[in-house]
Amino acid sequence: MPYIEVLGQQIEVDEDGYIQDPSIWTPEIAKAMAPMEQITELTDEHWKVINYLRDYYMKFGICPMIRKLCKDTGYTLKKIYELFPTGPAKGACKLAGAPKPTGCV
Amino acid sequence: MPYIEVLGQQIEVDEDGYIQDPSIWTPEIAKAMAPMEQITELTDEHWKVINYLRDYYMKFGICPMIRKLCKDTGYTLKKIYELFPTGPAKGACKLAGAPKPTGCV
Amino acid sequence: MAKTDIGPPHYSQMLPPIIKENYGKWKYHEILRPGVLKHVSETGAELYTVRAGSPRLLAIDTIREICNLADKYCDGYLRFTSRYNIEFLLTNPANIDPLIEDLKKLGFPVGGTGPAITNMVHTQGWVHCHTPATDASGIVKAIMDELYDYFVSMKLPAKLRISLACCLNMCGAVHCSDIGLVGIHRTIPKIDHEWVPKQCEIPTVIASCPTFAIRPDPKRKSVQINEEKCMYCGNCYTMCPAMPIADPDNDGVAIFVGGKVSNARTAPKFSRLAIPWLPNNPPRWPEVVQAVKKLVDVYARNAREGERYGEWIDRIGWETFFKLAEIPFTEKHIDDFIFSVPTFRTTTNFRW
Amino acid sequence: MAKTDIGPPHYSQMLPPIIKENYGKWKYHEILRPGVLKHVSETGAELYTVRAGSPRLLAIDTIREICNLADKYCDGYLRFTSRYNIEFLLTNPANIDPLIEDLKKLGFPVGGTGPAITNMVHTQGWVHCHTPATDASGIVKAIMDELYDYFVSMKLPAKLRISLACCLNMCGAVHCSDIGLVGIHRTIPKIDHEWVPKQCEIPTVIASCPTFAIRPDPKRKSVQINEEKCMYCGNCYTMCPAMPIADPDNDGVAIFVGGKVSNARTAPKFSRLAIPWLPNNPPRWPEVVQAVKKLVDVYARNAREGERYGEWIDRIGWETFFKLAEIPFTEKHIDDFIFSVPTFRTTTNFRW
Amino acid sequence: MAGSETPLLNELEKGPWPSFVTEIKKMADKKPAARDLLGQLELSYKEKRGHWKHGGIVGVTGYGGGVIGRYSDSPDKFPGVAEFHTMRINQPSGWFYSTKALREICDIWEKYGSGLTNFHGSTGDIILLGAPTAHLQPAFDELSEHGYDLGGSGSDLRTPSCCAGPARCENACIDTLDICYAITMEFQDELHRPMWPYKFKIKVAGCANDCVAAIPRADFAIVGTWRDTLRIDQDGVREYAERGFDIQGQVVERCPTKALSYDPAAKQLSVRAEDCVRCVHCINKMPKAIRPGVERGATLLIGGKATILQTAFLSWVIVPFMKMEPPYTEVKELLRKIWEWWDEHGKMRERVGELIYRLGMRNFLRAVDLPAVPQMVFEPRANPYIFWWPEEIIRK
Amino acid sequence: MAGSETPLLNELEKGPWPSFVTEIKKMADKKPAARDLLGQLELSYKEKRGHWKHGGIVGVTGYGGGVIGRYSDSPDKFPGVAEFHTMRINQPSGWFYSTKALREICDIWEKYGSGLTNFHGSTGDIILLGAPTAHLQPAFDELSEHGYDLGGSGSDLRTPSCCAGPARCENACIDTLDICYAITMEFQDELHRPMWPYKFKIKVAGCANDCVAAIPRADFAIVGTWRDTLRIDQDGVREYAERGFDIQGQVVERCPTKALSYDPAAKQLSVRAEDCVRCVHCINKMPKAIRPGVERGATLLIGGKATILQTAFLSWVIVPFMKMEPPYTEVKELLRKIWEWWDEHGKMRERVGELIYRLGMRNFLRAVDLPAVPQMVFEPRANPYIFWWPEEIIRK
Ligand code: SRM
Ligand code: SRM
Ligand code: SRM
Ligand code: SRM
Ligand code: SF4
Ligand code: SF4
Ligand code: SF4
Ligand code: SF4
Ligand code: SF4
Ligand code: SF4
Ligand code: SF4
Ligand code: SF4
Repeated sequence: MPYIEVLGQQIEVDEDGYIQDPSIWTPEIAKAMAPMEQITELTDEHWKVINYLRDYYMKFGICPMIRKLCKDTGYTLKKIYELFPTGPAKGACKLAGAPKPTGCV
Repeated sequence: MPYIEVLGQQIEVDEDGYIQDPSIWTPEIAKAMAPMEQITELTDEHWKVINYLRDYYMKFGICPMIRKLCKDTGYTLKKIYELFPTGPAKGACKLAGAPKPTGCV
Repeated sequence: MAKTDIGPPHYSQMLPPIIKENYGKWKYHEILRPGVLKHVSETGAELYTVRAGSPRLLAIDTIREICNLADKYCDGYLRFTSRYNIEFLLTNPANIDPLIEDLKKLGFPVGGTGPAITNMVHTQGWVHCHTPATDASGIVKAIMDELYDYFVSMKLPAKLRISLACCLNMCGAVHCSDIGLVGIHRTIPKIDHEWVPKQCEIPTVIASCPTFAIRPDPKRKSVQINEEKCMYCGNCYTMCPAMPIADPDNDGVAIFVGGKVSNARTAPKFSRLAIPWLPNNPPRWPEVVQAVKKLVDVYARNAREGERYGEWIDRIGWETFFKLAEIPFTEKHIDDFIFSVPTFRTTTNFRW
Repeated sequence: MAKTDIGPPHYSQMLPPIIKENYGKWKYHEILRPGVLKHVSETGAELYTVRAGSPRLLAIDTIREICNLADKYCDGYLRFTSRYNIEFLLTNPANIDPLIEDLKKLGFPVGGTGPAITNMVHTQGWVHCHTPATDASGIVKAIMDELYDYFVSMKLPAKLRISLACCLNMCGAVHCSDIGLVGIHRTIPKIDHEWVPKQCEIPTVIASCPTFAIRPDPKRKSVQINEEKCMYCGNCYTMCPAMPIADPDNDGVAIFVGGKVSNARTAPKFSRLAIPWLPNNPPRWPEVVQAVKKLVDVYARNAREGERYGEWIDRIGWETFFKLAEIPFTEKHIDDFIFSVPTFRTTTNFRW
Repeated sequence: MAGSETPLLNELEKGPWPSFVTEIKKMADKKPAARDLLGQLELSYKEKRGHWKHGGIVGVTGYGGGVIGRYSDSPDKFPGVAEFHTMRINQPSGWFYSTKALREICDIWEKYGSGLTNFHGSTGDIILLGAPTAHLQPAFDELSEHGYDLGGSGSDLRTPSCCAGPARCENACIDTLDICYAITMEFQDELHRPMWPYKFKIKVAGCANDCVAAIPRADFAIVGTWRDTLRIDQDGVREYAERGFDIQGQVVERCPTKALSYDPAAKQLSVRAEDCVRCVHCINKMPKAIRPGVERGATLLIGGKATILQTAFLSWVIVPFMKMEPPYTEVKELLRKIWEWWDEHGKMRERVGELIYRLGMRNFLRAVDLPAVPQMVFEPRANPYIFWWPEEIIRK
Repeated sequence: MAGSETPLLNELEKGPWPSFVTEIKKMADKKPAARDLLGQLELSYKEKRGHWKHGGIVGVTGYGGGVIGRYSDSPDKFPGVAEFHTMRINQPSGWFYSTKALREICDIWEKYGSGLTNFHGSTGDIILLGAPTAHLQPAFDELSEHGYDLGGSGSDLRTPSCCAGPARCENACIDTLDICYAITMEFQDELHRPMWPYKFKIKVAGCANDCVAAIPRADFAIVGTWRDTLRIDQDGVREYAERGFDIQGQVVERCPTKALSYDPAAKQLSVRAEDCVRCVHCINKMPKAIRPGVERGATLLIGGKATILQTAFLSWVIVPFMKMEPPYTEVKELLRKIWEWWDEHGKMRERVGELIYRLGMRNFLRAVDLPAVPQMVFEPRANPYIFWWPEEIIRK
């Protein structure tokens, strides 16, 4: 199994780099993942998106649809891609520690 | 509004003799209604049906379907008509203080 | 106490001798003229039927008058049809004309056979029912007056069956009529939150809504209606007296066309929406009567011999029907209930 | 970094001069022989097309060989069809025979035009997808070998289009094919309760079930399946890796018939179930191949000229089809999903 | 009652069609119920709304159905219709009557009711319109004495009905009157004592013309048909031809399956038996020349109903052909199986057709022991959502 | 790779139809990915099940779709396909290619991928089968340099496709290639950055033959047609007649609306324009004699999709006729309105057709500003479940 190193701990991830167990997520994990998703530094804007996604996932057990994400964060999709160049599903959801998106590819 | 007399109290009923407010039902009301439904005396068998209906109504907010009534009380429909000559809807439900059956006539 | 479960009288008590003798032996029939049938048996026996229109709602005194005629001309036997008409059963053809004369005196028209309009199947309306969105007998009377001529003649392309139901319960089973009229509501039920908990079984009420528009209102031990989902069917009212739906200004009549019952040639068909709403305008519902008249006329003018209403529309297409009938097509004509999808046009094959 | 959002190359770069000159001016076409079309322009120009069958899965080396031929005979232009065939575009009719010769050498059959069987639309199967209930390319190869003769000739009553999808996602869109094959499962998903909570969005999984067979299992933070309601579509697996559904012994192929895409004459039609299940029997799926062969043959023998598969069945009725095709009719053929009701026969009009 | 009090209704006495207003007025002098019905109806016409209260549960001893309770919402204004219940009387098969029988009913209704009736209700019953609660039992007692019984209402078997059939029609392939009677008698208990999820209607039509609307209006439709070939009498054909009837245009070309062919020179008509779907169109058009075959029986269909809840259903073929001979054991047993399954699985107010839709035809067929045949469908399923029985699965 | 290692697959090299196994083998010597694909596939053939893991989220910078991630479930046994992602490349309109273009693609795929392709995927893309994660971005960079771009995947606009149309077909009533290109270019953002409830497919067919299966397979189908009368060239008719072609039997009698009539004596064909539904059957059969009319445009249909979730839908007519002229502003705006409504109301994984089914055509039409016309339906509603807008209600 692949893994990432976070504060000296090895966290299991799948081939695509998603953590295997969403419940163990910490902000540190997001930080450790950022470079893989072509993010040099996690700004407040990043955290706004990550925290929003995380909260939403914890509350509803699912990730929000993109339109909702944009509406609720106030960011355009363009902006999201600026923040997360690999996109909301691959970039943002991964950092927020949600399960890997399925279906519809 | 028509009414029936129970222990000196006047209980409001509709034209068909159903109590207007099912929540005020007492066994005395059933007793008072029995003669109107051609029942001379409420036996244990009667009470088994009445109590069953009453409990069911209180629990689920509806009256059970006839098949259920028969299955759960162990009485055949014939037996029910012997106990309540005016039938389960007109006789038994009325005595159990359930709302007047609707629809399907 | 009375005997129970004896069932109806055995039919054999009700059959005239000629029918008993030729039961199951009929060979063919002819329509001698509007309202007069002749059935010929393998035995050679001939039975004549005179069919008279009836308002269905009959006073016992009228029934006795009818019986008098049956005694006089039919050895005391008669029948009613599945569309409420009265059929006198004669063995002597010489009695046909005198019978028709007598019927005329009593005000009963003779007709309804062959390519004609026969009696309207209909329901109780304001005369006896608790859920109507319109009356039944009144509109029927007004329409049959207008279409009288089509009853006593046989000049339509084919049979044309009109039915009416006064609410969405559709007791008249208008759903397969050449022209079907249905009383409809257009406003949502008014919930009486005091009485709902007392008079109604909440789970039953919720389950009664075809569109899942009703949800519980636990605070009030009552229910709520999602306005956007309610299509005013009144089924919740059927289950719950505390949710009346009638609204004199907005109740009215929807008209459907093109249904049929018989399997002759084509399978039975549902009638389909032509006119979504016309107002209740008693006593004679002029808007409804005129609309029906127009629907009959456009068919009479355009259909080919032998073509039922729906078969005619099948041939020309609904596009053309709406044009010919001069009825505006609206989003209301497009189904939006469970089986909507199969009605959507999935082809570029259509007429302009 | 690469430029994004540039879109595909403009089509004009890909068109041979004769097409550019006659773009939108084609007047009519003829099929000269199986696989060879001639299009004539208003300008008088003539374009010849040679259509060659392709396995769709192509090695780049093969594509280069194809390019060589196109360079040699077609001034460096060619196209692919919506059913994966390769079309060589020629201006000089003298090149047709040599091209076909060369194609033969490379193993490419020429045909697929007119009243023939053309290439099978199909999907990934075990070659690349994660949800298949059967393979795609393998069955297609086996079937096309068997039906080869119908590809290189034009002797069927009409076009016959066969498609295959390896699971219920139906990427091949077989739902409107003359003969459609679909990989199906027959057992319910096996839930891995350890991984469901971690890998899957429970509400999404529940919503993914067409028959509402999935309910939450709050204790295990997982889900449960109501066995009686599950019809093995695999959609929950698409949404949730922890619910694998594949079962080598029970997965297999269902065959549907009578669909069509074109609006010619009749509206597009769905294909309908003929054979509920045949086993996966790689490498050559003999049961499936024989079944398809038989389905083609019974059509070839019985349909009238110009009649598509579904049009033929419309004429003779499904009753007769099942008889002629010698396929047992079972309760599985009767729809039981949302739009089942309109498929139930509501008339006594049927054949014995 | 003076016409001046019902100006709106009076409008409905005009025109050539017989008037229900006139009928009500006929009884108004003798019967306060009729008089007050007129008054209340006039009010409805004025206000454009009904004036009956919701519901009403009344009946006779030993029965759970057969009477429709009805109360005026303005009993003070219209005391004659304060209680105005309807009795449904089971009609004789085919709506045939002797005048004697009709007069008996009139006399009883004169005594206990409003004197107003419907001949008939749209399920087929004789409708006796309007009696007070106290009169129901005595009216029933007297009806019963004269050999009449109540029809169905509520969640029970509704009064079966049938077309004129062999009594007056050459098309009849089954004895509609006898079947209707036999079924009615067999299931008296089911008819009088509601015990099911909802109503269940049976109608019997002698042929595909379906003159009782069985397919659209009955949960269980019995429709006469034949298994062999229709019979053509070429002399009859010649007669139509010579009369100038357009056999080719009106018959041959309208045959839904193009099963007929006509040779105008020989004036001969022939049929390809395997293509005839017994729609009876040709028989309708040329009754003197064409007749049903001789091996007769019925097609059975299930599920017909009006629009509430899940839109209207037409009945669906479940038995393409069943012989219909007394005592009709096979069809009776089938009905029992159907009811058993429906009663066991049906939700409250779920018609049998809706239950089949919900649980799938396959479960229904298995429960009632019927084989699946292509005649049951217009077309097989288009979706791949195929269920498998556990025993069909390969287990290793 | 020695054939002896893949005995099952080798069976699929027999027979006359070109073999995909041969294709894979062709690359097996050069490409470990191809070699291990063969090995894993052989295993699948043995075990009768796939050997790919579920899912895979990979891609290129700036895009949310276009690459299908795929991992072997036995990477140890088959390291060459441990990562075996598919790139979807947007094909040129109508699948026309210069050999130059094709060779470029081959070269790039030789460099970065398995050397295996699909020409084409069933949505229409060029499918480049199998590359490791690390090669995706460089492959994309190089493709982009040569003028290629990724197609759609995920909840986005999928790669639009179209038939040969005016480039190679006399039936084309619209410029399918140009429309397809224009729409693809206009909506690059929607194509590359998934943002909707689910996928959305567009296909463009030049006429009713629908050679790209737009109606069954696209959420939005654009199908060419005409508004005036089809054009008959009587010389052409004569030619067919003289060749012995059965005009009456094969054409006139098969016209769905019986709009044609043929005079065999004069060898003249005529059409009743108001009855022609433009099914193009007669044109197909007699292309030399019959042609579409001249007032051309498209019929637009919505909602087509495969069977998941609510069974397959064929697309439904929403605009009977729209002129189709560059820059196709009207259709682009309509698309935007549709997406806006769908995106606002759609549930996760709800195709636009399913949403219309759920919320009703009336809400859809109102939202996208289209008038209801009878062309939208085969037949009007049969149920009386009619909704009213608040403004239609009489309030007193
Ligand atoms: C008396 C009655 C049966 C009964 O038991 O009461 C009856 C009697 C006959 N019907 Fe009927 N039908 C009767 C209701 C029906 C109904 C039911 C309904 O309308 O609700 C139908 C189905 C209507 C529909 O399809 O919508 C019906 C569809 C037919 C047909 C098929 C017509 C068609 O082509 O679709 C025929 C055949 C014909 O007339 O050519 C037919 C033929 C006949 C024949 C000719 C049968 C015969 O040989 O005796 C009878 C006289 C027909 C006439 O009126 O011209 N009968 N017939 C019913 C008279 C109703 C009335 O008062 O007008
Ligand atoms: C090349 C191609 C379009 C493309 O852009 O790639 C194409 C090209 C032509 N089609 Fe097509 N059709 C093509 C896929 C289709 C499809 C789509 C499919 O099969 O998935 C259909 C719908 C099929 C269906 O209905 O199920 C299709 C239904 C037709 C029809 C209608 C046939 C019918 O009667 O139902 C015609 C008319 C005809 O052949 O008479 C037609 C006619 C034609 C003509 C004659 C049009 C013309 O004048 O050029 C072309 C040659 C026909 C031939 O092969 O005999 N084309 N055609 C496709 C070739 C596929 C292949 O490789 O075999
Ligand atoms: C009297 C009659 C109409 C008439 O004037 O002829 C009638 C009258 C009523 N029907 Fe009916 N139905 C009558 C035949 C029908 C028919 C036609 C038929 O049987 O052929 C239908 C359509 C077929 C069907 O059963 O689906 C019919 C479908 C309904 C329904 C809707 C049932 C459904 O599943 O869609 C209801 C609603 C209910 O049961 O709650 C209903 C309910 C009612 C109620 C009891 C009103 C209610 O909401 O409780 C009506 C009582 C009216 C009254 O005060 O007298 N009635 N009802 C008919 C019975 C007379 C008789 O026994 O002969
Ligand atoms: C590659 C392709 C099949 C092929 O071999 O050609 C394909 C492959 C997949 N499709 Fe598809 N679909 C492909 C065309 C289709 C089509 C046909 C079409 O577009 O004309 C359909 C039917 C039409 C439709 O969209 O409804 C189709 C309906 C589906 C569905 C069901 C969608 C539905 O609403 O019913 C899914 C399931 C999903 O989205 O989760 C799906 C999902 C998939 C996935 C992504 C598997 C999944 O569960 O996530 C497959 C990836 C296979 C792989 O590993 O490469 N694919 N898919 C086609 C795309 C190639 C291309 O871009 O050109
Ligand atoms: S149609 Fe409605 S209003 Fe009329 S009688 Fe039936 S239930 Fe009553
Ligand atoms: S009227 Fe009908 S749709 Fe409206 S809430 Fe009541 S049951 Fe539902
Ligand atoms: S049909 Fe199913 S298994 Fe085949 S490619 Fe599509 S999603 Fe994959
Ligand atoms: S396989 Fe399909 S039907 Fe079965 S539980 Fe999963 S989603 Fe539901
Ligand atoms: S249904 Fe048939 S048998 Fe019965 S009356 Fe009508 S035509 Fe005669
Ligand atoms: S009964 Fe109907 S199907 Fe049979 S031959 Fe006569 S018209 Fe044709
Ligand atoms: S759809 Fe029409 S225009 Fe396009 S290729 Fe086919 S026949 Fe030609
Ligand atoms: S295009 Fe079709 S509908 Fe029009 S005339 Fe030709 S065959 Fe008939």
